[in-house]
Amino acid sequence: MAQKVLDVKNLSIDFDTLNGTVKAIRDVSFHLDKGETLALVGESGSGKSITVRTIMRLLADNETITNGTIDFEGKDILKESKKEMDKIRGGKIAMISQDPMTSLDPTMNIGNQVAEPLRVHEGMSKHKALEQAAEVLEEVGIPNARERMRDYPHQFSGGQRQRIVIAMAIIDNPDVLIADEPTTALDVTVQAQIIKLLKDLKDKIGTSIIFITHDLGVVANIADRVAVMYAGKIVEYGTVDDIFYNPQHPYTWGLLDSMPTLSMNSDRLNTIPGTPPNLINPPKGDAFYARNKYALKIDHEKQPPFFKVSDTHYAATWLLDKRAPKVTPPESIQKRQAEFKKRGEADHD
Amino acid sequence: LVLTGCSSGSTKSGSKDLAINSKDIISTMDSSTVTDTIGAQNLANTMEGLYRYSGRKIEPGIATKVVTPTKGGTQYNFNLRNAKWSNGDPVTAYDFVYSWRRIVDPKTASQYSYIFQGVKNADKITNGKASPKTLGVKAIGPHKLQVNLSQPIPYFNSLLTGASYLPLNQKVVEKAGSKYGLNSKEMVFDGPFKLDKWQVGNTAWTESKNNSYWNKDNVKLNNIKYYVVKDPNTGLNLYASHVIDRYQDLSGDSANQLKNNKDFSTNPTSSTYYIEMNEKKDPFFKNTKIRQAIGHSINRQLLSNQVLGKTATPDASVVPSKMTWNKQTGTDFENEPQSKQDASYNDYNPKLAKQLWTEGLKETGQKNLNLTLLSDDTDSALKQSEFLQAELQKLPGLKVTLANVPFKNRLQRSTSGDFDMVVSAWNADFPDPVTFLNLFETGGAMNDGHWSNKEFDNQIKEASDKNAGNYQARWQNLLNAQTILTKQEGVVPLYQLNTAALTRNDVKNYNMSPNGNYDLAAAYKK
Amino acid sequence: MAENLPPLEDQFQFASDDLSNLDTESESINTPSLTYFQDVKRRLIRNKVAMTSLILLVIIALVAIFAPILSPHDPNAQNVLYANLPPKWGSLNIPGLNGIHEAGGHMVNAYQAEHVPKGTYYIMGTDYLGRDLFSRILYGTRLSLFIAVVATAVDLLVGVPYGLISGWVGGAVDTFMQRIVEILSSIPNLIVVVLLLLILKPGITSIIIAIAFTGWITMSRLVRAQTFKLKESEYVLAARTLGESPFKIAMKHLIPNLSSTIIIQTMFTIPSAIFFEAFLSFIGIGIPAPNASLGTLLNDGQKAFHFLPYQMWVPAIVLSVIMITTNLLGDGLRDAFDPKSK
Amino acid sequence: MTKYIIRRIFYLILTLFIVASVTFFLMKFLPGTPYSNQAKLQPSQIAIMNQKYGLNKPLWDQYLIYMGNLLHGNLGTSFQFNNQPVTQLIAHDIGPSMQIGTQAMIVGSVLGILLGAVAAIKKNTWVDSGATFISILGISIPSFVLAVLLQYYFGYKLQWFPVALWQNFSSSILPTLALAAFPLANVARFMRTEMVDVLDSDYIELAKAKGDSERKTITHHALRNSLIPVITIVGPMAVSIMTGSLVVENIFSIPGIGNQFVQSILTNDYPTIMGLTIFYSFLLVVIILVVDILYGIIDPRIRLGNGGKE
Amino acid sequence: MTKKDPIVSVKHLKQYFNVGKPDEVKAVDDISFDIYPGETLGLVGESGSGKSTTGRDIIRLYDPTEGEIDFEGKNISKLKRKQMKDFRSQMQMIFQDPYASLNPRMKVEDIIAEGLDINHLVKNSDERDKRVHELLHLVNLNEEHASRYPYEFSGGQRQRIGIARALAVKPKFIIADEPISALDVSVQAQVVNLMQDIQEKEGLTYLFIAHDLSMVKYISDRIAVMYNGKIVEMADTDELYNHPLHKYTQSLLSAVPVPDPHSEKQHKIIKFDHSKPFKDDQYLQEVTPGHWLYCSDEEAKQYK
Ligand SMILES: Nc1ncnc2c1ncn2[C@@H]1O[C@H](COP(=O)(O)OP(=O)(O)OP(=O)(O)O)[C@@H](O)[C@H]1O
Ligand SMILES: Nc1ncnc2c1ncn2[C@@H]1O[C@H](COP(=O)(O)OP(=O)(O)OP(=O)(O)O)[C@@H](O)[C@H]1O
Ligand SMILES: [Mg+2]
Ligand SMILES: [Mg+2]
Repeated sequence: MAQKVLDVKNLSIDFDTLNGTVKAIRDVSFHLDKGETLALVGESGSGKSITVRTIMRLLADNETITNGTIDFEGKDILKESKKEMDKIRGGKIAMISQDPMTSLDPTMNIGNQVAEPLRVHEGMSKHKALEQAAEVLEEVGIPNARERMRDYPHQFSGGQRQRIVIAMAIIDNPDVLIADEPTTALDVTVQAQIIKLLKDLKDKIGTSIIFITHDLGVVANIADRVAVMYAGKIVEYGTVDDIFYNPQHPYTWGLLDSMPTLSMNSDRLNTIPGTPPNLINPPKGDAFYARNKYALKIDHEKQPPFFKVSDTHYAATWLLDKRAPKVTPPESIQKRQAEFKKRGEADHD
Repeated sequence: LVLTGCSSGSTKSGSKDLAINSKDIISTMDSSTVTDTIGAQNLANTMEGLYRYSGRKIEPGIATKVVTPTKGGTQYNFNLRNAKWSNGDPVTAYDFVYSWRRIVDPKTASQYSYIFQGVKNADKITNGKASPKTLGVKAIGPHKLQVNLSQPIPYFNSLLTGASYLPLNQKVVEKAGSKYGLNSKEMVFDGPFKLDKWQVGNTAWTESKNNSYWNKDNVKLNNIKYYVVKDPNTGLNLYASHVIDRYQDLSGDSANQLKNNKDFSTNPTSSTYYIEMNEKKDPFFKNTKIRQAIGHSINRQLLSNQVLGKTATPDASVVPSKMTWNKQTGTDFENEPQSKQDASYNDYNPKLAKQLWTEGLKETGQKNLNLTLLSDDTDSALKQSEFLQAELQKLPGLKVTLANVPFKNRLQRSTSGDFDMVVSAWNADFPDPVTFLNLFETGGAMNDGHWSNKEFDNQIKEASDKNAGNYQARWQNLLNAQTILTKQEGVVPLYQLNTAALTRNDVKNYNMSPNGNYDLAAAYKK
Repeated sequence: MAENLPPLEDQFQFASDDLSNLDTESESINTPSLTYFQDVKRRLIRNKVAMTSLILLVIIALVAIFAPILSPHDPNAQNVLYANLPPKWGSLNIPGLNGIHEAGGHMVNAYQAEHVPKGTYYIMGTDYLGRDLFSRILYGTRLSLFIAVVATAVDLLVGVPYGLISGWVGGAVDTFMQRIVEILSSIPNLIVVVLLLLILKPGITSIIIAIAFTGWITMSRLVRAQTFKLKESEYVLAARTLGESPFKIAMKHLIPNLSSTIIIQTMFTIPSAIFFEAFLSFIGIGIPAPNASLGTLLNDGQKAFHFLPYQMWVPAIVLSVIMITTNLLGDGLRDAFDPKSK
Repeated sequence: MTKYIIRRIFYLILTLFIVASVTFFLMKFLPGTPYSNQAKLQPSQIAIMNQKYGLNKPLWDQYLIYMGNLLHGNLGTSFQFNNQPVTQLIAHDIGPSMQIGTQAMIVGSVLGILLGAVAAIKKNTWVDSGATFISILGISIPSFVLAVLLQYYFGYKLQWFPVALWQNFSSSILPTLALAAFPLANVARFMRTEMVDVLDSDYIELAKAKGDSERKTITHHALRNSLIPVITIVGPMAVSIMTGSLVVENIFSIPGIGNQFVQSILTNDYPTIMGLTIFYSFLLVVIILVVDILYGIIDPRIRLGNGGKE
Repeated sequence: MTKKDPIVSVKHLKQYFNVGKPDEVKAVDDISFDIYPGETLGLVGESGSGKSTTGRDIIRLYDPTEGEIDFEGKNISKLKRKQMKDFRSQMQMIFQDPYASLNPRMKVEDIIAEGLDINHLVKNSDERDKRVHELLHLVNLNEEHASRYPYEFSGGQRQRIGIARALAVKPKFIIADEPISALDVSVQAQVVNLMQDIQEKEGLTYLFIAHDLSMVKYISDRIAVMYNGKIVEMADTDELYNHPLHKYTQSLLSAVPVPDPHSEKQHKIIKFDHSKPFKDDQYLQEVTPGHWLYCSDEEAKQYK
């Protein structure tokens, strides 16, 4: 079995707000294997960013971790000292954030920004760090990197800035790379380049990646495994094939369904009706209950546990309970399954 | 505030250094153009003219003795002693001639050139009608100086103690050109002290003992340190912290609080304050009753003692006391029975004041008056204005608006007639009542209220020509003039100014001369 | 936990056939419909600190407005014999408020020393002319508050529109307007003031005009900078596509979003104006005596600080209280204008 | 960039030209003459004076002469202080004013920045409230009151610093503090607002994610970015503080320009007023230019962006 | 779809910024196209290619540097502010950023009613309320939302408010500038469905600007591809997807990720050479009926 680099267990996070306590993350557990890419998908506000930021220990002022552990290299990140944490951040765990336009310090030239992790973590001399920064910048595809090191962020295009952010993240060969919607602000051609870049990097330095995105196309491309989040919980996780071809949770169905594809040709998009629940008073039962066409009465009362679908695939929905009525997934999902099966059989042949 | 006690400050008893405050900076040390008391004081410290005051007495300076005039009081012949400038040059009669010609020369534009009025041709020269060379002063060799007057000037000796009559070293002055008097490097001194490293604008300066001074053996201090202090709190704090030995610009408030302190003293100055009423702008002021009403409506006692905290002495006439004493009887001009009688014209009598006022208004056909009272903008002037405003407004139908402006501005407005009433002050140019009285001659340059009285003019005129040589007759002329001025309320006298000072008890002999300067050559520390 | 549940079979029924179980509850609200400004008011009222400040300020303002009724003495009535009496609160024997102060190194009962009749006392003492300091403070506060109001009005009526126009129109107009500002601010205030006061008489009108000349410049600068940012914002663009007139855009979109900038700057304008007036009085061109403002009282008090510290402390404290309350109210207002704060 | 600076310098000269012209003509509206005691001067003396100062020429000629002299850096001669060239006058008195002004600005800005930064970092804690309180006090206590208090307590009572007078560096401490209060308060409030925004930004988060310690994040990234808007308010404030505060200078007996300025205006000393105004304006426009260039140095977007902000 | 007179006709539109300065940008460089009543024209292209600028020019947020914009046959490119009043209510815009496009200090009802007030479309406050409620319902919100502030809404809800605001004035033509790119997938679908429903109901015409080609494909009748300030290709949706002619279009289409792991694993992206995108003799011309391509005459012959 693959080696776990990161193991998040029973993570719960609250936010203190003027309106009450937002229970943003509720008992989230997952792990990351060495060299794999885990995609986190889910509704906006479902807690994806909070989860990964907690791995980086980047906490908001009003944030409290009420429960859980995050094991990294056998130690609980949440219990590390500040100093230790500074060492981990940017060194062993690095992050790429969503908006390339605002993620770079506008007043510092990019050479210094990219070199900073080396200076901090390796205590490298400025000269040497810059030298290496130039190499990495070239690696991520900044043309004339050496000359452009002295330029400032605003002199680069969005795609280039995102590459710079990536260069900064990988310069110290991190064990874990966290990418929070790294391509959302980019156009498709640039997005494709960035994804390719990340994949190449993964192959080269063997980094494990947590990748957050809304774009299921990107997930399909980059992910080895996928975790689907909804309202502060993971509702389903499995390999990318599990999730795309054999999804079990109605939310996953909805998610997959609402995405138009270039090949699809229906009149209307499918949507998930309603809005996510208010996390100040999260529902007692399944948080998806109110929006779920297939909701069972028990969903209202009791949170579903994870049901095992296969060794790699788990889903938290009462529909998987033996006692539940048999439900046929929506047509489009069935189509996917069928296609997958066909392909699988074809592979067998 | 505990003013004595710890002496952690910089001034020590028994030292020969004296540190005192100055109200303002020295704006020039050029004796020809100096106009203010600060410049005058510092010139007195560093320069020596023909005479100097020692106490009340005029003593010879560069002149070998105090001269009695000849030719009916119009010619003075001085013998000069062997004195030296601080650069070693001898002080000669030529230096006096040069200096005096310079001051009357219109090119110098000296505001004090008028003080030479009476010296032969002075007026003509200043008016550009004669060459400065024609001035009635002549060097007969380096050590003999002859002065010719166009008419006798009874107080000429005391004039000679003033800054305008100081000698100037022509070489030095001409070398410095227009910058003369603006820094000590380009100056020479023949007085008890000399300025060190001073430049105009400095807010602190030191005068050290002048070893070239002819009478240096009688100078007891080594250094005088001046610090410009404008804020009264600061002055007190500096005094209490022993940074200065004397703080001589106590405000009325502080004086009031400190009046029982053993370091406290007051000293009358030859300055009086009075209200001028603009008869030109406001013809109703020509009415004597209206002026008298004002004179009677002010409680001078309260003003001097409470509002000004004893930095003033009530005075009912414009001539200050302790300035002139009758040569023969020794009686203070202000203590003459006639002067004392004059005071009654200014009794505080609100009832009478109201009555006179109402009558005056009726006579002039006025009903309600809204007048501005112009005055300086210093703290004490402000307080005093507010007090006067309240007093005057007790007169029925009178509303007083205050205009407190800076000194120079006040002078300007006074001169241009831009006021209804103005609190003016006069400081003796020389210790003689006439310096106050002739201000109010018809057409007098400083007669801003344009009060005019023939009888008064006559008395002044007699004093300066017919009786110029007759001491007693002149004395009487002056007394009469004062009586007319006071009775008629040509101006409304208010008070004579005192300085209120804190002086450390080891400072001795720190005395003011009748010309308004302190005689620091005589001061010392025990 | 399972024990508490009803029979399981029931539980594993569909909750509904279609989407009728859609819970719209989370979208419903029960707040009453109020306008934005009503909301601002409501939020302000909920802010205790701001409300306390507001109440204090209103009290101060009322007291100032009704100074003629409330002041125990005529503020300009002199009683020179009772000059410089320290505060005394009736027969209370609290140090500092019992009419006893230090003079010449001793504690002196000033009231006794001056033979003030038994029933007469001044709760804030008297000044150098024996005028009741309390009454003068009341009147002075009135004047200073008035000047503060004027300065604020100038800021709001000149500074804000100027900055808005300059920022909104941009281009050559902006360059031109900024040059004017540059020149105006390059001429020392004092010169402008003196020149003005030479034409006008010292007094409130002149002070107002003096403030009007230069008081608004900082505000206009800040507003301009913000306007540059806001005018590119999408909601302003949206308003433009709807055909909203620039004036309405300014009123509806820019000003509410500029409010925090405006409020913060106003908080600076108020004390500056009060001190500006004090400075003018100091150099003799402000409020003519015997009228007082907090600034002039402070200035007079400062001079007597050595012996009569109360003469400075009293106006200083009043001024500080006004300042602190306006600032706290300002902070409260800023929050109240922001719908996000609750 | 060079082009930008050249254009700015052109504007600077234009502004100065306008200011000089405006003041020149305004000055002529001042009633009265510069000779305080005219009554004592004879007409011949006045004529000579007028000639000496060129006051007998037509206004337009006077203007041209003045502007001509100005080009040569000649500000004329003071009326009030006999024969003193205005340049020398300013040179003599500006030193102390500049010194305490600069010190006050440095102290005020540095402490203000620190206070504001700390308040922002500890947002919504008692530290923040304390900082707010200090800055409110800073703007609500005028410098002259502060000066009196500082002098009394730290000068006289505790004897930590000289009571007054201008003698050595320690003499400048109390006046510096008295003047620093206002910029301190002002800067602190601006700084706090900015810093709160900056600390919320993505790049700060990313800096932390890079492993920068909290201190480094703040010193390397947050401070610099928060400073940009603060600089704009510091510039003009510096000018007004450096050109002297009459009251504080009086209280501490500092030979500064503040007194000079007021005096010159009140005594119709045209050349001095003109000189000081031009000097002040010059300082102001130069400081604004410096601020803008500084702006560019701190914020590269402006330096290299659209040729400078307008 | 029958060819009618275009509702919007853009002719040789140019929009340059900072003209004459070293940083001159030719954001839109001589583009022409028509939009027909009732259709949805999708506008795609790389970031910075001038899509938003085109939209803003049409709705006259900018003054075009050159060229003509006809709206219902009337040239509106030179109108002054006052004259634009009439057409303001006929043309509307939906903005990209649901957070930045709503004034945070206005209530939803006031945001929606802004256009009503400006154009005096309602007589009194009752009518105003009624209309606001109608519009809220139209975008699947309810009356209770009227008195809330934008920050209280999720991104999708905000975007719907933005749509309601645009619809309030009953426009005929709506420019939607990336109305969904800031939303998450399920919400995107809601908004797109909503836009389509309304289009049917009200007979609207859309100019739909977006990055997301799958969504554009889904919603658009025709698609125009922009690159570097120019339209490089324009055709009916299916035609464009099935037969992309321009290298850039091909590259763009190939870069769209497919939510299917298997096909994604084999995903090949066609590279586009950005160094020399245009030649002098190229221009936008109709190579096959309805299919426009930026090319030279010779190249055009190949396709005919
Ligand atoms: N500082 C905070 N205070 C209060 N609530 C917060 C705070 N930060 C996040 N939340 C809440 O936590 C929840 C999770 O937020 P998070 O940013 O992790 O969502 P997300 O899944 O990353 O969404 P998106 O896809 O939009 O980025 C949200 O409901 C958000 O409102
Ligand atoms: N006001 C402006 N001043 C100067 N340049 C501008 C301005 N507005 C846009 N630009 C420039 O014009 C070009 C086109 O911008 P536009 O916003 O139209 O692109 P876009 O295709 O909408 O891009 P995106 O997909 O990122 O929204 C860009 O290079 C942009 O930097
Ligand atoms: Mg997120
Ligand atoms: Mg765009």
